[in-house]
Amino acid sequence: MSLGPYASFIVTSYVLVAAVVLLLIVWIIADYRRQQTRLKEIEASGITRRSGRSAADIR
Amino acid sequence: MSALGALIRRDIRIALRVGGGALIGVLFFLTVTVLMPFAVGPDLALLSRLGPAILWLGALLASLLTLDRLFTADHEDGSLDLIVMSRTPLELACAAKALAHWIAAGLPLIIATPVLGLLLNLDGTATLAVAATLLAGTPALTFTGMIGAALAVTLHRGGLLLAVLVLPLSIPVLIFGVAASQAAISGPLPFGTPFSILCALSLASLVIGPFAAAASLRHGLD
Amino acid sequence: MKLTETLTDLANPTRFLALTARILPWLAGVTAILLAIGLYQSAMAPDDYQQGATVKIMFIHVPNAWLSMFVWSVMSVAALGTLVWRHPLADVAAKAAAPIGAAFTFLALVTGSLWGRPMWGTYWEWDARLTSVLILFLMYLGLIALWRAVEDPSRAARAAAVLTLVGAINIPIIKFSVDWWNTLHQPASVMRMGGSTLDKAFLWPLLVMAIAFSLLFVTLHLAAMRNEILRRRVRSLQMMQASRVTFASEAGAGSRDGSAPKGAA
Amino acid sequence: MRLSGRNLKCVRGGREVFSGLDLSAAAGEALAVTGPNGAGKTSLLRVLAGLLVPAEGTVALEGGDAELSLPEQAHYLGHRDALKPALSVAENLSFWREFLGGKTEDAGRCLTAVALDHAAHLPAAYLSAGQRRRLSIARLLSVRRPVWLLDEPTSALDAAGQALFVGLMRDHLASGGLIVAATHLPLGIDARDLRIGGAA
Repeated sequence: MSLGPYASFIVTSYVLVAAVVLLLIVWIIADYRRQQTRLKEIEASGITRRSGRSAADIR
Repeated sequence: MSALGALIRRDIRIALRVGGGALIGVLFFLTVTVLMPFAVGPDLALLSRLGPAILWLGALLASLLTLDRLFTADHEDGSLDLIVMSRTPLELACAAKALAHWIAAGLPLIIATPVLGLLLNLDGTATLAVAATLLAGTPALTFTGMIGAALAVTLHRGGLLLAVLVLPLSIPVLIFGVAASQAAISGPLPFGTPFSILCALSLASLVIGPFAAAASLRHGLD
Repeated sequence: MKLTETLTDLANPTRFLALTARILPWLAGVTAILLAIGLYQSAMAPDDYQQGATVKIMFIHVPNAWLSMFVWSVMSVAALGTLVWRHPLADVAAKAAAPIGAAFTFLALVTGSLWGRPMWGTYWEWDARLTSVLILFLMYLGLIALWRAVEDPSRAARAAAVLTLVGAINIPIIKFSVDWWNTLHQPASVMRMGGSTLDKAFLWPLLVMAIAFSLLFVTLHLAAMRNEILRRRVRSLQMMQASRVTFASEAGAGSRDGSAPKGAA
Repeated sequence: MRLSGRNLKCVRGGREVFSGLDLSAAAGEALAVTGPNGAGKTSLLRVLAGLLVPAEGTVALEGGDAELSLPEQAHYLGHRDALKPALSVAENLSFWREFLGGKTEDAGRCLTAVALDHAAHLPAAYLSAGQRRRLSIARLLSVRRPVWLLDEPTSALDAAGQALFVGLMRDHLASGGLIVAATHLPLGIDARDLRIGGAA
């Protein structure tokens, strides 16, 4: 597979797309972890949901 | 010193939190710049000639409009009373607030400049020149704009009045900012002359701004 | 009481969370496989006789451009859900979609300008299509700014929903005006992206990539919605925590007096 | 230490609020400024805090720190709470603690004293009016200042909060502090009455 004279443009665009998508994924996972730890902290301080179930429980 | 550090940290933190306006300034800058080609046409040669002027006008308006709440927010919730009463000289507190505002709202404008330069067909040197002049010139805009923001507290009015008061004061900065960028792109003047005048304007406003703002705040409280 | 209302509202999202937890791994897996197939096919695709190898940028540019519009329509449906049916998940969906949509729109812009560079000689040309995408990008950023400007999510949701719908109506008008503005200034088209007839050799990889990216969006969107629901749960629990502090202090105020820091330090 | 005001006259918006007002308070003493609405209670406190310039007369603090002016040795608790809703309770308090400077108390203990320690990490936006007032009171505790200028300090507080605040004021007076409070409710501590605008 030869990419011709404009190989750098093609590679750059693919790399950029990969980078931005990875960034999105990392951001979403980090956000998820942050919310989970916050919920656990609140629960540890004795506040529970009315249903009596764990706030961090998502199942 | 730690008092000023605390003030700067607090203001930056508020600007970056939910409800803070740090990034709205950049968005405004972006939008104004993108609007220009629709008015003058998509001719790239023309755009690259007008580029520095468009970017400077956009940055000027963006940094002015975000200044609106610099003191009003603190006045409304009573923080300003305590700042005036404190052992920190009011002039230094004003300077700290302006510095925090510049870091949160002025620096992002400079970071966005290369992207906008691309849209306006500016080449590398031209973009660099505009970014350098903005880096030297936006502190002057913030520190002179601060005077207007302090007057807005006194007069219980903000928004457009602030713009009308401050825009004439920022004309010198605009002249030398655009002149320096043009000099770097096409000449015939050397870049250094207008650029050093721009730096001098910034330094002067660093001194005048806090004193004028503090004076108008002291008299404006009731 | 307002608090109980908030908590009953969570009942429905709770079922959503359970469902999400079950299907997210599968969705992620299918997305990864489809992306791998799509990438392989685009690598193997032949060069275009006019554009040469740069045609490969099309395989990622077009899916992103498609998503930039698709995400806005998803948000418009969600906005209707917020305004008309007041569905509790609707504003969660709208809020979670905005940053993802902005990211895809950004990618459409960047890949478009990288694709255009060999043709135009500059990274940016005020080409009608790219300009419309740029305006769409600005609208996404404005929407995100709106969400960030208001602390109470249910209040922000109404405003954002109205803005989204106005945007949806305005996008065709903007598109039309930009086309008109562009032809007024540049009678001869600079380039025609993709061309009208697409070779089958390009069609298949493009289709697979488009489906893979759409699935990627669905996966990310569901995960982001889950985050948003948890964020709101944190918020309502924190408010509960704040109000409980007062009750606790009423019971213990008498004893707390003694524990105050003695003035003489 | 003695806070004194002599022949004070205050004019606001072209209207004379009060004139010929004398006041004095010694260390360990509380002064309750009372009077009908519009009599100038808030204006008097703002004159003492240096936020308003009196049209006539002088304000002086004898026996305090000679290097510092009266406002720099005073806490002002106004109608507005000087809190930022975007910051957490602890961030709000520690900002004022660092910014006001001087002798400081541990921020955590001050929050405990006003029964807000459980809310330390919550955004201030979630607090009720009474809780916001408690947080402002924590500011008075976090930095040592001899003079407290309080404007309707108990207005938003519930019974428990008022009892708590009375205890804190007693502690402050016992440690040689001085309080000037504008109020239309009984303060709950032994205070000398200063009635202004009483003729109306």
